[in-house]
Amino acid sequence: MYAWTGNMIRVNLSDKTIKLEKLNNDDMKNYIGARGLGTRIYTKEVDPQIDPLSPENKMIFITGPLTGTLAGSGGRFNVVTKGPLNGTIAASNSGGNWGPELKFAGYDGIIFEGRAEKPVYLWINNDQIELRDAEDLWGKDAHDTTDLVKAATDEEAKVACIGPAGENLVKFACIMNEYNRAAGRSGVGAVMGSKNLKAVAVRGTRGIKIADYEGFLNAITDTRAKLKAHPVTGAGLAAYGTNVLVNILNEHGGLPVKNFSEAAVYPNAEKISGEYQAEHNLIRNKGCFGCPIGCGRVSKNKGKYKGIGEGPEYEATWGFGSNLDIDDFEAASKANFLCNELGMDPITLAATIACAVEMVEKGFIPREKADLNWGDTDMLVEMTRQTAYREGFGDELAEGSYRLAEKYGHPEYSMSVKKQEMPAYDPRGQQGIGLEYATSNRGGCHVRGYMTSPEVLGIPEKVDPDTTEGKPGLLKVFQDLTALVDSAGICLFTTFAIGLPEIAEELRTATGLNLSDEEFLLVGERVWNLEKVFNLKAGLSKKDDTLPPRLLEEPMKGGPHKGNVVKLEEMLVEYYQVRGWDENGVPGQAKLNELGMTDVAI
Amino acid sequence: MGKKSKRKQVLVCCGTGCIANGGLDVYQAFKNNPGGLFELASSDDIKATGCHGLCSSGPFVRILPDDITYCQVKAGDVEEIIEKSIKGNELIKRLLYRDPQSKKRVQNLEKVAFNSMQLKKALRNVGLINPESLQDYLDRQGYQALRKALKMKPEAVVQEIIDAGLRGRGGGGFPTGLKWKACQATTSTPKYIVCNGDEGDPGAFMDESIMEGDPHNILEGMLICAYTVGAAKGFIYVRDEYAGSVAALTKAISDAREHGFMGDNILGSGLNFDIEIVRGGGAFVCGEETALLASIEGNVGEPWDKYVFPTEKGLWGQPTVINNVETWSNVPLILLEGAKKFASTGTAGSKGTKVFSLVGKVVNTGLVEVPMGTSLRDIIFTIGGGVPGKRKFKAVQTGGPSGGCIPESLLDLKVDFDSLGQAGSMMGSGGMIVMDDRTCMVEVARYYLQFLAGESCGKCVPCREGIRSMLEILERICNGGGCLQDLDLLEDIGETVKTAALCALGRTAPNPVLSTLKYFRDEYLEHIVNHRCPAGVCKELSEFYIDAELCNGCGLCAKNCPVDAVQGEKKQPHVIDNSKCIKCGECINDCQFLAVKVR
Amino acid sequence: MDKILVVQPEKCTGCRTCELVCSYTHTGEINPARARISVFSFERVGFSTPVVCQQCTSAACMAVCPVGAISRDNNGAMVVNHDRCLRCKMCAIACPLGATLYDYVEDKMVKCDLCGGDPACVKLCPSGAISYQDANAANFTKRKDYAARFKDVYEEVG
Amino acid sequence: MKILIDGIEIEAQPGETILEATRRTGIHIPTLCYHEAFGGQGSCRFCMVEVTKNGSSRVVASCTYPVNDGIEVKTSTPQIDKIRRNIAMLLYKRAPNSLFMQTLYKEYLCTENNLVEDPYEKCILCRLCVNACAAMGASAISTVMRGTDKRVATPYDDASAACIGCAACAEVCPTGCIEVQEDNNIRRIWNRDFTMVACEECGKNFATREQLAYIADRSKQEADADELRLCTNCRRKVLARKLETFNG
Amino acid sequence: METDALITNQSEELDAIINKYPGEKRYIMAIMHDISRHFNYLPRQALEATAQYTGVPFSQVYSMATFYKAFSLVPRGRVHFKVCDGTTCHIKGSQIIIDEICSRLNIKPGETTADLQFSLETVNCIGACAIAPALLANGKVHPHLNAAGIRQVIAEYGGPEYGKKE
Repeated sequence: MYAWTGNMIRVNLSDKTIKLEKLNNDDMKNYIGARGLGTRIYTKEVDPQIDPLSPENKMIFITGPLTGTLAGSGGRFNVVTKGPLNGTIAASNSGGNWGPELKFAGYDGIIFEGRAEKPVYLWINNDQIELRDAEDLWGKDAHDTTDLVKAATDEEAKVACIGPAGENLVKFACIMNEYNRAAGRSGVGAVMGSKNLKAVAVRGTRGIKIADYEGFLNAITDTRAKLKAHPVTGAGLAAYGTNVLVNILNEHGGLPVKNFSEAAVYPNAEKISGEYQAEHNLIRNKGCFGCPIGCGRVSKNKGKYKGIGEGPEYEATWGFGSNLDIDDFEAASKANFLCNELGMDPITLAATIACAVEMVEKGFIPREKADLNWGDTDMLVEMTRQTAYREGFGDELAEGSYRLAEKYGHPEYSMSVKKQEMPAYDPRGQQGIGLEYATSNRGGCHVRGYMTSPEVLGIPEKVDPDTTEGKPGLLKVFQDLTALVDSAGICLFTTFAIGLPEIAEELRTATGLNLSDEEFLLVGERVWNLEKVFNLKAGLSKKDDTLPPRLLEEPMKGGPHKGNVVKLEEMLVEYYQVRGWDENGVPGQAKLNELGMTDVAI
Repeated sequence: MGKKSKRKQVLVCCGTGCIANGGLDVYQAFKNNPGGLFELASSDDIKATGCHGLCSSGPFVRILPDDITYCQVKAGDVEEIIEKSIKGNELIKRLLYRDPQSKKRVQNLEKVAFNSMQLKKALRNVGLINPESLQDYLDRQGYQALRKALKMKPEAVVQEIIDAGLRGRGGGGFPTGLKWKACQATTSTPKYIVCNGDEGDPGAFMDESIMEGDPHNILEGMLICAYTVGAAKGFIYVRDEYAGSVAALTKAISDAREHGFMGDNILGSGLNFDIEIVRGGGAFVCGEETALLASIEGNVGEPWDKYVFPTEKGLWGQPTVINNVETWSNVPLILLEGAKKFASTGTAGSKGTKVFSLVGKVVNTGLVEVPMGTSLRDIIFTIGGGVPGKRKFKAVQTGGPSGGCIPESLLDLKVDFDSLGQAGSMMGSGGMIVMDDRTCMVEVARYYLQFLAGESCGKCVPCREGIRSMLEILERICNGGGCLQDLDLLEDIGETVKTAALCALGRTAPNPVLSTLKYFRDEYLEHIVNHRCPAGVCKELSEFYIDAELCNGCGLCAKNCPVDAVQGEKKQPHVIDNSKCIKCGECINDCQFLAVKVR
Repeated sequence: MDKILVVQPEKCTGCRTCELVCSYTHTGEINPARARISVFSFERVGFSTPVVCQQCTSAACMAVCPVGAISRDNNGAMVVNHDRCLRCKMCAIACPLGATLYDYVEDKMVKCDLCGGDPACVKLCPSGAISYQDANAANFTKRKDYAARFKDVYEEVG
Repeated sequence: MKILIDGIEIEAQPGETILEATRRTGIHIPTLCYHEAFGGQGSCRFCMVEVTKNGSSRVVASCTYPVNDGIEVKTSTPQIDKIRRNIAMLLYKRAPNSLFMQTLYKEYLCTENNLVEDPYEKCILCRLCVNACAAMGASAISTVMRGTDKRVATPYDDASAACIGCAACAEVCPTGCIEVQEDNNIRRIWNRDFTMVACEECGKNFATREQLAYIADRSKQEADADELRLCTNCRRKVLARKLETFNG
Repeated sequence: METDALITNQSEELDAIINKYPGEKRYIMAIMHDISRHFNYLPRQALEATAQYTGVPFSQVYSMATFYKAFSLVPRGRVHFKVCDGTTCHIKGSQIIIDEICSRLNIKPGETTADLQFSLETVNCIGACAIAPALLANGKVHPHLNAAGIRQVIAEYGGPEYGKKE
């Protein structure tokens, strides 16, 4: 077995049994790994109708074949489950060192089932796998938990865990690994919390075998050279992290302000930009496992919100910044540090607070309930804390913007798609990303086919952001390729510099799978369809492939894209066609069979 | 020869065999009574000498110049001897040797068959001189060879040894002169001379007799070599069991030093050489020269591969000439009589004489020295007098534990280095053990393997594990548990040990097995197939009975049976109670009528 | 003149590419536990650095080896002769930098061998934290400093 | 000088053995007691080869036979193969409990026979342990007795004062017959208990006090040097941590 | 086992024996011979002293002491029987002698009776082949033995009471 280990661990938390299983060869070939293979295993085993926080739900931590290898930025793993935030299929992706360590221990993934009676954590030390009592860890934040678990197991162990947010079933709690890396979206941390699983610690000292030694060495050398040479991955991201986008999107007129209610141009953008951070707060760059890009920021706050931490990423900077009309970088940074410690998704948290502020301002939420104002930094920090612990108004924020807005009668103020909050790109400034948000299998999300790349950054080539022409077709390719990248176990950011040929070559040489580039891309399409089928069975339909009315109806108030709305409907029809689905966005059995998914029934 | 004295001299044999039979008591009896010996001016004329050879009839007292030899003398006989044969000229008939062939009493032992076929070269002084007396040695041309050599060029001396065709008497048969020449050719110094006196073969004691009986001869041989190769230091490695040899050599070295034959500037020649005695620790393997060298160095006596000869890298990695006792004792003679004369004796490939210790089931046991090429038959039957009693000759074992058993069909073999090797045996150091039909050849092989199992140094795998395995098989056969496949396995392992073992001990270890398998396979088959030991040795496979037809009821067996298993009335056929019998074989050995048989 | 590996911790992003490529090129598999270079990350303070053999001028590993299995090669690297090595592990215990290691898979002692003069870690290090430089006077001093610094540091703590 | 090995002409240096010369060529001569650190012992006889010089052939141990000009070496002949097979068989019979010998027994196609096997024995007496111990300067073990009784032991089978507990003997042992037990902070080897020194940083036992003394002596470090108080891993880690403080 | 600590004056005797030789490796065997002669065996303390004196590892000295048959690591009996089991003696019945001593004294070759009165050892050849089978009792040769003869020898050295079988 090359690149893969071929082994899965199945842990039943209810009866505390631990079993080893072999991966299915056909599934490995058809779905590769991580997001794809995880979804394949998950959808075979779980009824789409179940309650995500019930013991019937399962969660799969799973790596890809390139995870832990020398492939550029090959350190990713996915957590696949049904997300509690919106009930869609969730495949939450994380970098860091945890995934590779699991591979080094000799496993591609772990399937968790049931629910532990009392808090436990799983300890994997090569062959030795055991569930241990975690009652003393319960209530500890993610950083302290990580320290304590390392001390109790092995200093070299890598720890994935939940913070208080996960324990308290915050709908957008994430799973932290190695302190500051997160499987951030869809609320996978709450699933872990619902299972009384506090942490998973891994220590592995076994190697990963590669099929074609020389070929792989050439492939990764080539990839890494391209990553180094590219202006985004080799220079921009290295110099300013993802925050390099603040000024770019602001200039583009796509940086949402005040819950998407104003022109997507933020006057004080410069103060929350990557350039600002580099000048004032950056300690050093941080790379995930095997990553030549090193977009991670080790950042230091000196003022009121003193402290050292990682981030914020562009999306968090936007969420805690322009979207709340906050131009204090250190405040945004502080909220982000807290998210890391408490284990929450800053995009959903920030968007939920923004939604709440707007609704308070508009009087839909009484001020006595929450005295929220734009630009209030202390409020931000306090709300962040309260949400994780479900204290006060935080308990309502913990349910996410959609449930909050719905509760107060105006779900249209939730800037979410399929109940998951959209990130930092106003679709009225990019028609493609509008379609991307609307069709994403997990709701509002920028990493399910990053249309910003062609529409704003001009990668691989510049397309007009305001036109809808060709967008469905382009998006499909982006979506499929992203699914392949996520399934391979490498970071999506590599695709700024490399494309299908490079990824396919890394996969071929590492695994020995003799597939053409196109066949690998087909893997992505299979994954996309599989996710879609799950969502349909979970009760979602065409009506969920949409955007908040504000984006469809309220023209952009200013900036380069002034007057625009998202012309979703026309794109959607074409998109379904491009996908080979029917007019309701349902893939027929014929389409599935064409993709070789004969054993997946619609 | 030494100066003739009209005074009477008494030579009392104090070789090991004779001492065991009371030789020292006899000697003391003479010494205690010197006043009574009016014709003996000093007690120097009563000599305790080395071995006279015919050990089976010792202790000997030889009176010179009349040359009367008395046999089996007891201390109580001494006074009578003094009275009759020293003071007077009367022979005491009952003490004279009775020739087994002619059944006649003989006065001069040199004339009996045992001695007449012998040619004493290495043993030329043994038994004739007092080993403790340097003067005795000098009287018999002692150190003349050294003086002669010192006047020659070293190369010429070596050439003389080469021309003489002397081959190593320790077993290997390597040409001695070539060994010296190789050492002479090396430039590395210091160089060492070693005498191998670790005579470990059971059943061999010729080196002991030379060391005890003529120690200066060895020293002189080593001195000559030291001169030729340029060595300043020598070692004599002696079995610790040979206390007499150590004493004789120690005295000889000390005397030699005192008289300028050893030490610095020997005989004014500029040669510096001294010898140290190293007592062995009781390890047969130390007879193997590299093991011996290791032992001298203060190590466990394990051999090393001799792909580089000791003449190049020996003791402490320095050039070393190592020869055995008998070889050294031949050296002075070669210088004295010349290479040509020396080489006139022997066969084409083996020159000179060889000393054998002729023992076992033979009438005349003792040391014999015969020209190379003498037939086994002559040695065993003419010199040795054949097998005693009415027993039948079965085999002769030569070469010690690593040698082989030669059957009757090969008795006419002319004994030299090459012929014995071809017969599957070897010269070894010269042990020659005669076996009769009361000897079980399977058990003999087992015995040797058991000996070697304990004596192997244990370093190399073929020897250590091969011997262990072969012994295991042989024990099984002797206990009646053997199978036919065992014979193939024995041969298979034996071949490997023979080719792959590290040293000569190991490589020759299978010889007793392979040679008995070759010549006495029927005995193996008898043990395996019929579960019977024809010789009545293997207890599990033997049952004794008395043939009533042959038994005349003498009662000797019943008397000697240690467990009273033989019963019967006088003059009536006896019977053996097998429930009591411990199968010691005493009855068979006792019975003169061959009435006791093995079923 | 010999070249040596110079580490600049301030440039390290903690990505461990050096560990990966080191294990891959030396063992044929990807396994940081078998790399001869180690990256240590202190996540709480956001610091990471590679630690690797400095090919000391007077090397403890070589001094303690009972069978002379460690020697300096043409590139100035201290290398282990595996056929000669007894695996007594004294070199590992002796190295003050902890840079001589035991490979439990192949059952042998391993250490940085400078890849025979073309260090793979340097080639793939994305941030330039590891460089292979001429052991010119400056670097030479650095190398000594490195060891000396470590020594001092210990005294500080001790 | 030139020598011919299995028909291939190779250059050999005076003073080296056939085995040493052959190892450079990639031609494999199997060995059991050979170790480069100690040179040829000539004891296992597994490395025997056939050497032909001036027309006459003999079987020699390649680990001790010094090359000389013009020799022709065959590393495998029916005779050689038989020797190896029998050695594998004999050693297996001696030490059937070692996986090493079990493997070799099969590899050399040894045929079954009824020789007795000691089910507990693992040692093949290759003596690499004794050589290793001597190389360490301890010489705590040696061969004792001789012949078929020979074995490796400490004097009187007692705990040896000379032993430093380094376990080099066990490491170099091909059959894994030397027991090293580690319980808590005690390492037990050759009937002697060593208290392990724990790393001051992580608390893991990493060496015996005697090993540290050995190192201090050979590397001219202070016996209580700070480095010697930490395990290998923690030395790196502490170094890394300290580099941070230098960094800023 | 042996009683290890030599009493003080024996310790001095030991020093005297060892100091006769230069402190070099090659004299170990000579020293051991002398020690053996003096103490009738090789006491552990003596071996340790020899190792120290010659600068040779104790294990190697011990190795030699166990390799060479001339030495015993345990005290030998008052009467030390060495039965020759050389070839000649063997084919002439030495095994009978050995068996007889074993059963009479209830010891095996290499052993000593519990009261330290008798030791039995077999030796390879004492050079007395002509008078085989033979036995050395404290150095004295007893020739031409058989089963009856050995019983007499045992008795001669005061041994009838030892394990006599009826």
